[in-house]
Amino acid sequence: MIDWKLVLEVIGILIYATFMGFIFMGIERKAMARIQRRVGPPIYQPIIDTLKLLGKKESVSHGFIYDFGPVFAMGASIAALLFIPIANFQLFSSNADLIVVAYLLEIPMLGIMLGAMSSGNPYSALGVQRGLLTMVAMQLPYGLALIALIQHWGTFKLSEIVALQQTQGWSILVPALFVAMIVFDIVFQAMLGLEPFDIVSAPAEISMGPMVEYGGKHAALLFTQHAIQLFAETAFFAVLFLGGASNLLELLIKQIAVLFIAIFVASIYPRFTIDQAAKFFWKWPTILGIIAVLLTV
Amino acid sequence: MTNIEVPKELREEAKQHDMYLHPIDKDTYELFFGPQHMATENFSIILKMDGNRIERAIVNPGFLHRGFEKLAEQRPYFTNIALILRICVPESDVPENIYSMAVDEIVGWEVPERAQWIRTVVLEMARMSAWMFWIMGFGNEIGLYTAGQWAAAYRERFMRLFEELTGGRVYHIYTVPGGVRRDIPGDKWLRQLRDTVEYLKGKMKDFDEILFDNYIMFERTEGVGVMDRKFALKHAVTGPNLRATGVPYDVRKDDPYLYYPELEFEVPVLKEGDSLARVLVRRYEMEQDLYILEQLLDMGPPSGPYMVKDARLKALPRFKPPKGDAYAHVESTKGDFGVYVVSDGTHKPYRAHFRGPSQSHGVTVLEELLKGARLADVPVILKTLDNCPPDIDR
Amino acid sequence: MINELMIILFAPLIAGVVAWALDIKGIREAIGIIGAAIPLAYLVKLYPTIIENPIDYSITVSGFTLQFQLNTMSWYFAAVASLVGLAMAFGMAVTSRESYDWLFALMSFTGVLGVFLSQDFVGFFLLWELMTFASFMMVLRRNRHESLKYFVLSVIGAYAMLIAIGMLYAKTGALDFASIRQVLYMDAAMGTITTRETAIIFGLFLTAFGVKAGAVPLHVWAPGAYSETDQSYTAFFSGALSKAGAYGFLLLYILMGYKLYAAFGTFHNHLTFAYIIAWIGAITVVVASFLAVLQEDIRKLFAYSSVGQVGYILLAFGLGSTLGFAGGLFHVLSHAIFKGLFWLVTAAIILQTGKTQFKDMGGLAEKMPFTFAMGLIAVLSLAGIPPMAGFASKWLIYEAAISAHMPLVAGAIFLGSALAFAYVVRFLYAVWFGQRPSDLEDVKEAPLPLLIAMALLAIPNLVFGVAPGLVTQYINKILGGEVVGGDYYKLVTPTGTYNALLVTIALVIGLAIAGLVYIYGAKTRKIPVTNTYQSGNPVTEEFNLSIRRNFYKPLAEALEFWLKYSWDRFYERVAGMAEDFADSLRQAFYNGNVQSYSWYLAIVLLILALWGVL
Amino acid sequence: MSEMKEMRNENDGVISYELQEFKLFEPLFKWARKKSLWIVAFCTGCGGIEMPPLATARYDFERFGIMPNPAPRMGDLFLITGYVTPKTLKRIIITYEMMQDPKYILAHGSCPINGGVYWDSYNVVKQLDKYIPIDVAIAGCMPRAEAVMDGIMEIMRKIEDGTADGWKRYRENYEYYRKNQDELFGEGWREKDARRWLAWI
Amino acid sequence: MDMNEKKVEEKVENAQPVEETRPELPDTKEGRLVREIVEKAPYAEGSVRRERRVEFRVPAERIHEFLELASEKFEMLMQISTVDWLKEKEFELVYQLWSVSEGIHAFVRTRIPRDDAKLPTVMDIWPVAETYEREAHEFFGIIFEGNPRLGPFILEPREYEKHPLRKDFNTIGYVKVIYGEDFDRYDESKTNYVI
Repeated sequence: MIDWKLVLEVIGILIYATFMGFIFMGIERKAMARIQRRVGPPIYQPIIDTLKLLGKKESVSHGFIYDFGPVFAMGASIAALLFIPIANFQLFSSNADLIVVAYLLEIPMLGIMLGAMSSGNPYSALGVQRGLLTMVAMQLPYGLALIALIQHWGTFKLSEIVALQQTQGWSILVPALFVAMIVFDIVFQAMLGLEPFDIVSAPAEISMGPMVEYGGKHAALLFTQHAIQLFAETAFFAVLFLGGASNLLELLIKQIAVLFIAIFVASIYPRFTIDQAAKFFWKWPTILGIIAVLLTV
Repeated sequence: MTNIEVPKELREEAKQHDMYLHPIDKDTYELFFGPQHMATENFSIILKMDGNRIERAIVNPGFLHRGFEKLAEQRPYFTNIALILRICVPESDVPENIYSMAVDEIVGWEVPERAQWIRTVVLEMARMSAWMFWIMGFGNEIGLYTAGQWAAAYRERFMRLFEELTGGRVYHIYTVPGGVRRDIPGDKWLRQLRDTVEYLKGKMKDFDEILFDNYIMFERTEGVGVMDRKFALKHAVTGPNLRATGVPYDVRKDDPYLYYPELEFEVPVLKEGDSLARVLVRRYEMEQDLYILEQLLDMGPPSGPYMVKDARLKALPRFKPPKGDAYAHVESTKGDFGVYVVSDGTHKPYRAHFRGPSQSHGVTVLEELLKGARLADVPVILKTLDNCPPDIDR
Repeated sequence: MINELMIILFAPLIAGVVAWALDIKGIREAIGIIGAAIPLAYLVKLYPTIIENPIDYSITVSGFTLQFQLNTMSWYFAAVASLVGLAMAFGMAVTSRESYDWLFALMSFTGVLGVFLSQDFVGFFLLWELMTFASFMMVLRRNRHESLKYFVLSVIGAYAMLIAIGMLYAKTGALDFASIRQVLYMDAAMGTITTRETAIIFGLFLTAFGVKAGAVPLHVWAPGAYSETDQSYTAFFSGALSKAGAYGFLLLYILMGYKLYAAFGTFHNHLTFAYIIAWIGAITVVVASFLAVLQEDIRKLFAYSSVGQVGYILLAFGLGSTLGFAGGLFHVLSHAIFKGLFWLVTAAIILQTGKTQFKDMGGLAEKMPFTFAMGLIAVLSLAGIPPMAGFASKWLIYEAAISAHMPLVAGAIFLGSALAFAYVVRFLYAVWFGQRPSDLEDVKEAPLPLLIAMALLAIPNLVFGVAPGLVTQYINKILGGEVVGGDYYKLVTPTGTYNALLVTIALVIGLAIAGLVYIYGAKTRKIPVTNTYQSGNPVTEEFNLSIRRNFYKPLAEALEFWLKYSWDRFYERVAGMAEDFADSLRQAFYNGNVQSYSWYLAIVLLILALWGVL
Repeated sequence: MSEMKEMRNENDGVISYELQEFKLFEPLFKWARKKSLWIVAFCTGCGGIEMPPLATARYDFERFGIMPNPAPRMGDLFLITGYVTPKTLKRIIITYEMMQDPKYILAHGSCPINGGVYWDSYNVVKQLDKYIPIDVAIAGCMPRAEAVMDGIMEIMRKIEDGTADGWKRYRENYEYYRKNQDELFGEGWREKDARRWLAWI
Repeated sequence: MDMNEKKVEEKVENAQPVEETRPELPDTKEGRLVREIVEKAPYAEGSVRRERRVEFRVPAERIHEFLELASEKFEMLMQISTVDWLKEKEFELVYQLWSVSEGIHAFVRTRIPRDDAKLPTVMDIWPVAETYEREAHEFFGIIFEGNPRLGPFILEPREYEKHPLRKDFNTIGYVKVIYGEDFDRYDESKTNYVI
């Protein structure tokens, strides 16, 4: 009855994704450090950080939701990962399509927000406000980019999108989808919480925003969640625009390429304020998105 | 004008500390901004917020108060140098210099040419390293860490030069009344300084590309924290902040000291008065400072002693200047930095009163500019005013 | 023998009248609940029957024959309405203080059921008006101004409908749906009714149903009316009454679809008239959601949210594809259950705290844990978190919109759903979390009937979320075809799949893994809000540490330009102008001078005479 | 006033909680703690000026996993950068108590040790160790960046052999520290200090 | 802050008679400026110290009037320095003015008795004076009438009440009381402090 092969695949991919996600975080820090002409931390540093946070001997809480938030966020990230076709491992991806995955990738945000809000700290609340407004702002261009993609390939299923790309060439080779890719890439900065859209954490303004109250194991959970999310999002990008991958190595190369673009953009731009970000998202990315969408109707 | 009228009874009660005041005004909330915060140094602002807009800001300084002025009254004149330079950490040469200049004036010393030249070089180097520090602070606060990291690394070049010249990285204890403590290490040092200046000149282009021409930097600063000329004068705004409102006031030009009368340089002035203007004025000043350093190096150090010849300098702890008082000020990167020294003829100053530029920038001006600003503007305003909390606290 | 349909239809009304007449505390509540439960019970009982064939019933009243039919579609709508109605009755058992409320609430229940069951325009219109009247009376009790707004717009809608019905009757000579449909179908080919007349009829119906559904720009009554009534009743008002408008749009398709297609043709491969409906829906979604985000009153927030969610339904119907209908119909259900739940939660909050403004609330999660849990379910469902009913329906609408090649409309859904995220989180933050004002220290959990009502609506949210196939398979029956495939847990459309059970399992797996990590960590201890990061400063509870007002001020600033324009203000200006005009008319003409009246008469006669001559 | 009392109790009981003992993975966590010291971003004195060089190209402490972080809950290492005034010390204590065990304090410069140049100042705390436990102190004014690095290395070494036990000392001798704090600031200083602002906002 | 409430008692005998003999003013821009101002304000006593430094002595009760007049020429108030002349039992307040247009620094000196240190605020002329006055109030206990924010500013309430920059404030003694005695620094003979 139980499909043991699938179970093994799920466990394997989860471990791989978590590990690689941490490595991606390490790459991010290392690459930033190199751009800043520093040596930078070892590439496995995020793993150490997470272990240390988990190894804190005390822990504080503001009630059930505060504990539930990070757990929920990480759970949703794992769930989202299971529905993305990771290279030749399809996992559950035939059971849910792009819209479901896009939604599942947004839930962790809600989890973090829930927990952050329940602490009652004004800095967290400001972070929540900014996080949600960033989401509101980016959702329109994000949606348009996805719509353009779906319209072009005529299917919602990620596995089919990958298959079509492997026969007909990558999405970015299609002019309209290239435009969509640019839009998606701008939105991607916001999804990863990097400059110029790291408005949510903004250390100099609101001291990490939603993360400010988290410590110890809660923060460890959120770091793990971030790692999985990072892996899932880069994989999502690769699947949507870079033709997916036939094996993990190919996927890894594509993911790292995506990551590097994000890092390069992040290291040369300062941060927007939240209203500027909203106005920005509703201007150029939206116009580009509409162009992409109209080109693919 | 900040007009925070709190009913007297309420203040009395607050002083008694045993009242129960429930937040009556639920429209706003309180945000404690600093001191344990990345944007402020050890400095606190209490913000009364409405959404993301600031309705009222109350500055709470004093975290760095060490009673310098009291301590200076308890120490001999020359020992004080080692103390008062700690007022302004990023530019520790400025307090040394003004204090020495004031004492020079009280005693009536004519500082030797060479010492003046060295003092000018040191001040300009301090300015340049403070600019690098400012770029770092500003970059970090608007989220552009790369520029900040680069700038902090370039600052290290000056730190190394300072170390060679004075023996200290941050606190130099170098300029003393009557001259400087040591001579220049040698021509090699001058060559290194010239190399550094050349190097930084090339690097200014990098900063232009990444920071000063950055579209988002413009977005963040344009129209934020605007003050006009009249406001600036009434609030004793000095330095680049004043020049950004259209007043070409620079102590180096208007009240020249040391070697500055012999130097050619421009005073950049913009008239918008917003954060962007303040940023750009600073940008132009960096160029001017490099140019000044270049000129100084071209002139070369004048020959002669680096310290006045005076019998009183034999026994420094018992050094007694005549009765009198003097006010000396220099142009620091943050503005007009002054000191008022009163001597009653004993070996300790009777009073040394420092005037840091942030005393005006960091309290009334900040409170005014923050009214109606967004929370995200707070670090921008703080950093474009170049607020330095120890100036206020001392 | 009394037909089941009549029992379904009139049981609430009779119960309401009895409750009103008896007016004994305790008994009137019991009667009301029983009256509200009867329709649901009968509908459940009749379910096997109507699957096979519809039940018809007709009565003749003074020459008019009123026809009622319980077919698959009306059963669906009626069942949704009855479910919310029952929850409403439970809720009203504690929130309502007077028998007046019972009378009109149950009267409007009857009206709604009647609208869904009617098969001719006489009954439809009468019961529509009954529903409007009863709900108007509910609002009138609380707030005169808002009720007036509602009344004026309803009257406009009613007149529009009356004229449209009249025109249809004039053209087709029939009032029952079946014959109208037949005639219009024939007429589509012949074209005796001109395009202009069709357009007028269409426009009038659009106005009539748009008012009830609260489509932009006719939504202005909704925020006021939804918030200025008993909140338990609003669960029904927004959950079921607004569906009457949506039902009306569906009726347009059934009756006039082919004719409209013939008259207007297509626009970029879309039915033109449907395209209009879709865009009305899309605009409603975006505008109402933006406004909901910026509200400071809990009732206003959900009122605008209701408007926006009904916009989704219109949008789905406007797509014109069967998938769109499926999505819209599913959303009728899910909106009814999650928004009904929201309003009941609101009712509980308002009942227990007596506050409606967000700035007066906070930190209630500890005081009302069950209500909070219910509120959380509603939030998850509305925000479209899989696996909740709200997600399944939204997912269908997404699929439909994108595969119908209406990209900009689909973009509106994306924006709308992000906005929905934003406003529900605002609700969560302001009401449940943060600092608790000291006057809310002794708030208690909501009373039992209200909790039952909430549970009644919360369970379907979960059940239909995990097993959306239950609904879609029934919708397939309504639409007469395999529109949405799959089984109970899995939805399959031609282009996409959504396996709710698997998503649930994946989430559970994820939560389990995260939970294990959590449990491995150090034991937590609870700390108060004063022991949080305040930049190192000591604080006490006396400080206000929650953002109570203007939470989304940055958004308001980004939208500054658009927020200058308001339909509400526009109407008020129009009303003011009308008033001024009327005033000047009164002053000019009705000046009390008999001589001038005779002059008017003479002029009118002259004009009539000339008209006759020319 | 009930919540007032609650709060006071909470602050009093700031150390009366259970500590988690990780049996199996303790060595791993110990290693991780050593390799990942996050500094609470609190520039308490003039030593803060040496933080940027430490974080940037010249010294780059991120090589060792050290990173400034504004959130005290995530912090491990509290760098007391220089002299401490009573006004700052209040904030230091609040922030320190907010950090989660295990946590370490590195006192930077002469001033926290004995007052340094400010030994006769009325507003500088003379011996910080009386108020909060210090793990490693670096002498000098201003200590060079290398000295700070050395101090951090010392902390790492102490974490490894388990002698960086300031947080344990704080728990065990809480009465002593509390007494000293109250002597310096007066009883109930948290509320008093907080309420100073009530009239102004 | 409660000192605000104290009534101001103007003491007529404190008003110093206007000096008859004035030192000669040089014919430089500084001299011309001083002459111009002194002509308008005969109660003040002006002199030129050196290039770009001028000095005025003004009786305390007319200080506001004088500064209002001076603010036309001197746009900026750089600082209000207070010197505590313990022997004379007086506070000397030095208003440091700077004229941007002329490039001249002016000391405006006034003296007030230590035991009744009150002055009108100049916030209405230079809003920035608020800070300076708060500071002077905090460290010396001078009351500036009309400044609403006098009170603990930089210091904590305990030190604020002591006004630590007054000459009669014993720092070492205070430090010993507050922070304990074990920090003392004596030289070998235990007689002198080592600084």
